[in-house]
Amino acid sequence: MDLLIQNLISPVVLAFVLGLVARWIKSDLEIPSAIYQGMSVYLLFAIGLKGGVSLSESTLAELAAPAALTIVLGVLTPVSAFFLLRGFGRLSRIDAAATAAHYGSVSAVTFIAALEAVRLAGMPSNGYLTALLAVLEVPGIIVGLLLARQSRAGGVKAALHEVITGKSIFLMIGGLVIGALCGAAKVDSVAPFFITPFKGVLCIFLLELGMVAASRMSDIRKAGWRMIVLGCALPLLHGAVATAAAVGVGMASGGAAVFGAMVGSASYIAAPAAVRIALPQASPGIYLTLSLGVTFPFNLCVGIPLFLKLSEILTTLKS
Amino acid sequence: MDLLIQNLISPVVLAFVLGLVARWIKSDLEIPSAIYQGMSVYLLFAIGLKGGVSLSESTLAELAAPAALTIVLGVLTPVSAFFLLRGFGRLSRIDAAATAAHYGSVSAVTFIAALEAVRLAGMPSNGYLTALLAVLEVPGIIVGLLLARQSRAGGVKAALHEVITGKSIFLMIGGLVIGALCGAAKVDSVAPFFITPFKGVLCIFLLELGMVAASRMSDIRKAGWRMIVLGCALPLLHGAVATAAAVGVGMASGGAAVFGAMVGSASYIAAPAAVRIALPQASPGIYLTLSLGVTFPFNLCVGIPLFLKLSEILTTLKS
Amino acid sequence: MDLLIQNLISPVVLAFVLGLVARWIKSDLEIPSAIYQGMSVYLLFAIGLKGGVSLSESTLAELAAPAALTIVLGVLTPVSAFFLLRGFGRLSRIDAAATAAHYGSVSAVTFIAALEAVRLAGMPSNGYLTALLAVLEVPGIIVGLLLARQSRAGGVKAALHEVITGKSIFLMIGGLVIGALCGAAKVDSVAPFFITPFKGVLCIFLLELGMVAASRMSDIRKAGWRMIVLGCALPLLHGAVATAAAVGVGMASGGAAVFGAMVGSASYIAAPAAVRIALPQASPGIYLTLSLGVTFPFNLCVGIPLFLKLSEILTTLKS
Amino acid sequence: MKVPLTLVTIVIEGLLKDQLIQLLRRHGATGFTITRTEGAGSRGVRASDWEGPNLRFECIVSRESADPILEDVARTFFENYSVIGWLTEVSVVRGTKFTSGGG
Amino acid sequence: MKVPLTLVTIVIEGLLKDQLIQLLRRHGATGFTITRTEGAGSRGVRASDWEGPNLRFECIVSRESADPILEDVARTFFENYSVIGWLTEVSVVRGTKFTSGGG
Amino acid sequence: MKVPLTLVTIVIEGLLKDQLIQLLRRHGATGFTITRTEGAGSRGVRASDWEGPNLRFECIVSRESADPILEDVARTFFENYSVIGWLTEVSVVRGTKFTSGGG
Ligand SMILES: Nc1ncnc2c1ncn2[C@@H]1O[C@H](COP(=O)(O)O)[C@@H](O)[C@H]1O
Ligand SMILES: Nc1ncnc2c1ncn2[C@@H]1O[C@H](COP(=O)(O)O)[C@@H](O)[C@H]1O
Ligand SMILES: Nc1ncnc2c1ncn2[C@@H]1O[C@H](COP(=O)(O)O)[C@@H](O)[C@H]1O
Ligand code: NA
Ligand code: NA
Ligand code: NA
Repeated sequence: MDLLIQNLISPVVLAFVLGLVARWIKSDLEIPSAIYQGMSVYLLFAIGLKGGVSLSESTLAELAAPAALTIVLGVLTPVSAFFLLRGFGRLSRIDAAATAAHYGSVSAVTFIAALEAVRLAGMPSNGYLTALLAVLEVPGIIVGLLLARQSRAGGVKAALHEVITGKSIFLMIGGLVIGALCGAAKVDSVAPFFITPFKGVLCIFLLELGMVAASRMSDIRKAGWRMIVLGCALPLLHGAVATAAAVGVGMASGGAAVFGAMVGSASYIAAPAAVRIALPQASPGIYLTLSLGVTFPFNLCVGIPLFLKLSEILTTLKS
Repeated sequence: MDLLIQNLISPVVLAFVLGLVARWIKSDLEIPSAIYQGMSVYLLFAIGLKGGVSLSESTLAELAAPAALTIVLGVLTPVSAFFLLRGFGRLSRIDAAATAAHYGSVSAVTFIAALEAVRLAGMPSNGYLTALLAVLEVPGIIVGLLLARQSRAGGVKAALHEVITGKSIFLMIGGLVIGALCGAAKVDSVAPFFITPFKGVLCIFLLELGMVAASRMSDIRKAGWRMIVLGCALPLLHGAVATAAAVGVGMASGGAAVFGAMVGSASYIAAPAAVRIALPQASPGIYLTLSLGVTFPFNLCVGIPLFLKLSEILTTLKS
Repeated sequence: MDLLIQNLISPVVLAFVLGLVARWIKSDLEIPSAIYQGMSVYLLFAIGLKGGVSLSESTLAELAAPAALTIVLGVLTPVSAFFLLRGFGRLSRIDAAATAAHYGSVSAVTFIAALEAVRLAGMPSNGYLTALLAVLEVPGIIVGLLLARQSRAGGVKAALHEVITGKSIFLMIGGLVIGALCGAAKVDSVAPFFITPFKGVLCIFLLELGMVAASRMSDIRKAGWRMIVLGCALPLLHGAVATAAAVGVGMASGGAAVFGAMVGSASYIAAPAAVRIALPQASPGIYLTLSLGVTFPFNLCVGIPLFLKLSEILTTLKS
Repeated sequence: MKVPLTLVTIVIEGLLKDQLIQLLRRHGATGFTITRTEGAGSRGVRASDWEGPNLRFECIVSRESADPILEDVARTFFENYSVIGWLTEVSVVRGTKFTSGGG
Repeated sequence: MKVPLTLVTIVIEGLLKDQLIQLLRRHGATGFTITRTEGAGSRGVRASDWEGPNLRFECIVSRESADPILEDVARTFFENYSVIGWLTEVSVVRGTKFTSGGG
Repeated sequence: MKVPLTLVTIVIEGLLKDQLIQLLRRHGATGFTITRTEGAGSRGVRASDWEGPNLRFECIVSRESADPILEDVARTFFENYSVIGWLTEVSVVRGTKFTSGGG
């Protein structure tokens, strides 16, 4: 409980709440779209850069098991999401597949919030996590689209192109490669721009995300209670399994928690773009509302502290 | 005199001058409007955040007298401004009231410039000043609008809504609450974005403000000499009274000077928006020219060093 | 060779390459134009500011010889470029003159990349270099336009106005004056915005520049091999002469290398704007492609390390 | 299949965004497109730059709704604010969207 | 010297930018002008803000090409995306630029 | 009360902003609205991105002034710059503002 409150009272989470409030009281606050796009470029590139540096400091032996686990979960989570959304959620095949693609992919902001929570809790983490983040972005989307089984002529191919050349993943992988090539010493010269102010930029980004999420939340009622239940259950299920598996393959307690939050999260940047191209018949009103309106705030407030606790317990049990 | 020059030769003031020069020599320099809006969001939120942290470190006892004084001056200054603008300034009731609302409210940039001057002069200040800044924004505008006695159906109510949900005050109060809740330790993680680079962002902001003020200054001649006299006399009057009162209630010498500059300043962000909604018949050519074209540069160059000197003298006399 | 690779593997150069790649694989990555303009304002002002501070720490005696050399080279380089572009390059008088104006002027980004390379190589530099950068911007453009001998009524005058009130030079000189007036102590308060994060902002700027250069490079084939040869030969010629002369007048080994890179570089910010106004008949397809598509990447990858080596050798010979 | 409709274009201070949206909705507009603009006119007075640039609204409506909208805009804003508006005859495919409110 | 032509205006989700450009090129458009816009309509569904705002395309074409373009846009995008388009009669000086593709 | 006027639309390189404003003023335009745009055309040459994006000018003028403005734009800019322009017939309420220059 204390951990939960400790997690909630942080500039980043409160900025998200401030964004929600802005919409609720109908403030005329607006972040110009050019600024929002600029911040996105900054955040994705910076995440990649940081991941690249830690990648350059990791050995292949260290990486093998976590990377394999990431790919396995990237393939399994959209499948489990799909069947739950079809069965319990009563969605059409198309909508279930589209939404499953989101749960198969990952939310970078959730990842960062988890990293920060782990840092504050003083738990040990793993440097290569950002590399896993980049790995996890792609397979979930592909599997999701395949589950739809039907898509526009060339749709899956177009979507694959969209995913890989799409700016989100392009920037993150670009940053990753640059960080890995340059290493810590050289990235140091750009750290005062990409590393130290990162969390502050994230605050403003979450302010905007809060405003967007508020509009999404007003659609929740339309989605029905089954959707809300799934929006909370899916991250719990995926996150708990992932945390346990991560402890199993020997990740540090903090690292396993971050891994859990990451696998439990749903994409709202890369996946929507790819899905909109490949499955235009699917309803954004469903998949965006679930991923941004339900799962993201749920993870931010409840999921992350739970995975921290879970990982702590499992790590103690294991040793 | 030395203090005056010391105050003028600073990156922030010179950036303002550079903006004036840009317009005078007809340079094609332009800050894109999205950047300007982004910087405003940043500055207002950062001011609030910093204020919130220092609020979290202040005791209620410490705050009571200064807060009461702020509200009293927030009600009195628009009244004195109104009668001087009506009498000496020969403005219509509507225009006098609209302009009075600006002098009742406050300019955040003047406030920050004063803080910086105090820091450079090595004078002791008070942490809770930013909280007072937020308090002082609102009452002056309301009193100003009431003085107009006539306004569109629902005008004052609409203006009140505009003031309170208006993005300027929303962001500052939002930052204040977040800062107060998180406290210094947690705000530290975002300090490299919101605190350390703050004055640099302010430079670019003042570059733009200089360009805007230059267009306003070209309207000064139309306003007539009576307006110019008032644009200098009002900040002197309000600022001197406020400085003296602040020393009286026991604020530190630097804090009292900042308080004086703040009360003496005229709003050009929150007030114009509210006035434009509630008193559309009032002429922006008058109130914007006075507040941004006369009073702002006057305070930046002359007012602030005077209040510093005054506060120094009064503090010595008192002790 | 090692120096060359050492130079290439840096966040700034790799960000440029990433921009090229983005266009080659047809990624939908885009930097909003408002962000690009905002970064330009930031970079030019920051360069000026830094230069101003070091100017305030230089003596006139120290400056005299380098400044005279700068002006001489600013007049000579467009002339040599003009005759080579006419003779070997077979350009029309107008196109040769327009392109010569670019080689007479200077690329601020090349300058900064050279500064960084010198810093990494641990070679001693000279503080006043940024002041020389500002000096070098103007004469080359004027000489280039005069070489065209024909231009629209009032064209040269309009171009002169454009160059001097143009935002690029206005911002850099504005920053220079502010930096010189304020000195190191006062600029310190804005250093966390203008100095420390500088190289990071440059990364994102080069990402965008890479995307622009990619479009230019696709025009290279049209330009023909003679153009490509000149796009590499001109910076080599100008840069080598300038490096030698700089060592001659007693600049530090690192400083002389930076000076060489600066004189060898071709403008793609200030010059194109002035040329487009004064010589609208000249083809941007030629001068932009050469300066941004050939000479800029050539200097970034090959020129700078060569000038470093050359300067090292010459300095050893001299002492 | 092509339907003749009217495009209402209104340039207005950013401050009045919400008020204008409400006005358009009252007249039954099914949607609108907003662009940030900069401009100069006979008055050129604006609250402050922080309120953002002028906005240019475009709204496709039926021929009959166009005049009342512009009249209403004129009545509500012309006296005190920087506002201008004009009508253009356009043709739209599948125009039912704009008259009956259907998707 | 003035030539009567048609202005095709299309408002579309930013995500579809490349697809629409290809469509216009296929119909022989010699150029187009794009503006960032914001809007509201009957659906208002968009992929995500990161894809950028809606885009407003303007394209001057010959009278005969206008209808097929709008028909093609309708066929390709109307069912699943937020798209609207309309035609305006305009006149252009030196209009050869837009019909023969010459500069 | 509605007055028939002409809307002149001109898309031009950002570099030429001041020159075009002067040209419009010379022809008696009482105001104009500017939008940042991006575009592609037959030439697509621009000074540099630092000069900002293309600009789209809209200017409401009397029927008689429209042709001379566009002719003048063509004469001044067409040969060497990326510029295009077109005219649309529009109607404006309280149109006196645009012809007599009154507020
Ligand atoms: N003749 C015109 N043509 C196009 N836009 C105009 C014209 N006059 C005014 N505007 C626009 O309307 C806004 C307000 O005009 P005004 O009320 O005359 O200051 C200006 O900022 C311009 O964006
Ligand atoms: N009646 C309208 N007039 C002008 N623009 C519209 C109209 N309806 C829709 N739009 C634009 O078209 C986009 C998509 O509309 P919709 O498909 O109805 O959601 C909106 O975001 C608006 O920018
Ligand atoms: N057919 C067209 N329709 C609309 N805008 C165009 C068209 N052709 C050119 N443009 C615009 O005019 C600018 C200059 O065109 P150009 O001179 O052909 O390169 C382009 O950047 C576009 O914004
Ligand atoms: Na996931
Ligand atoms: Na005040
Ligand atoms: Na040069």
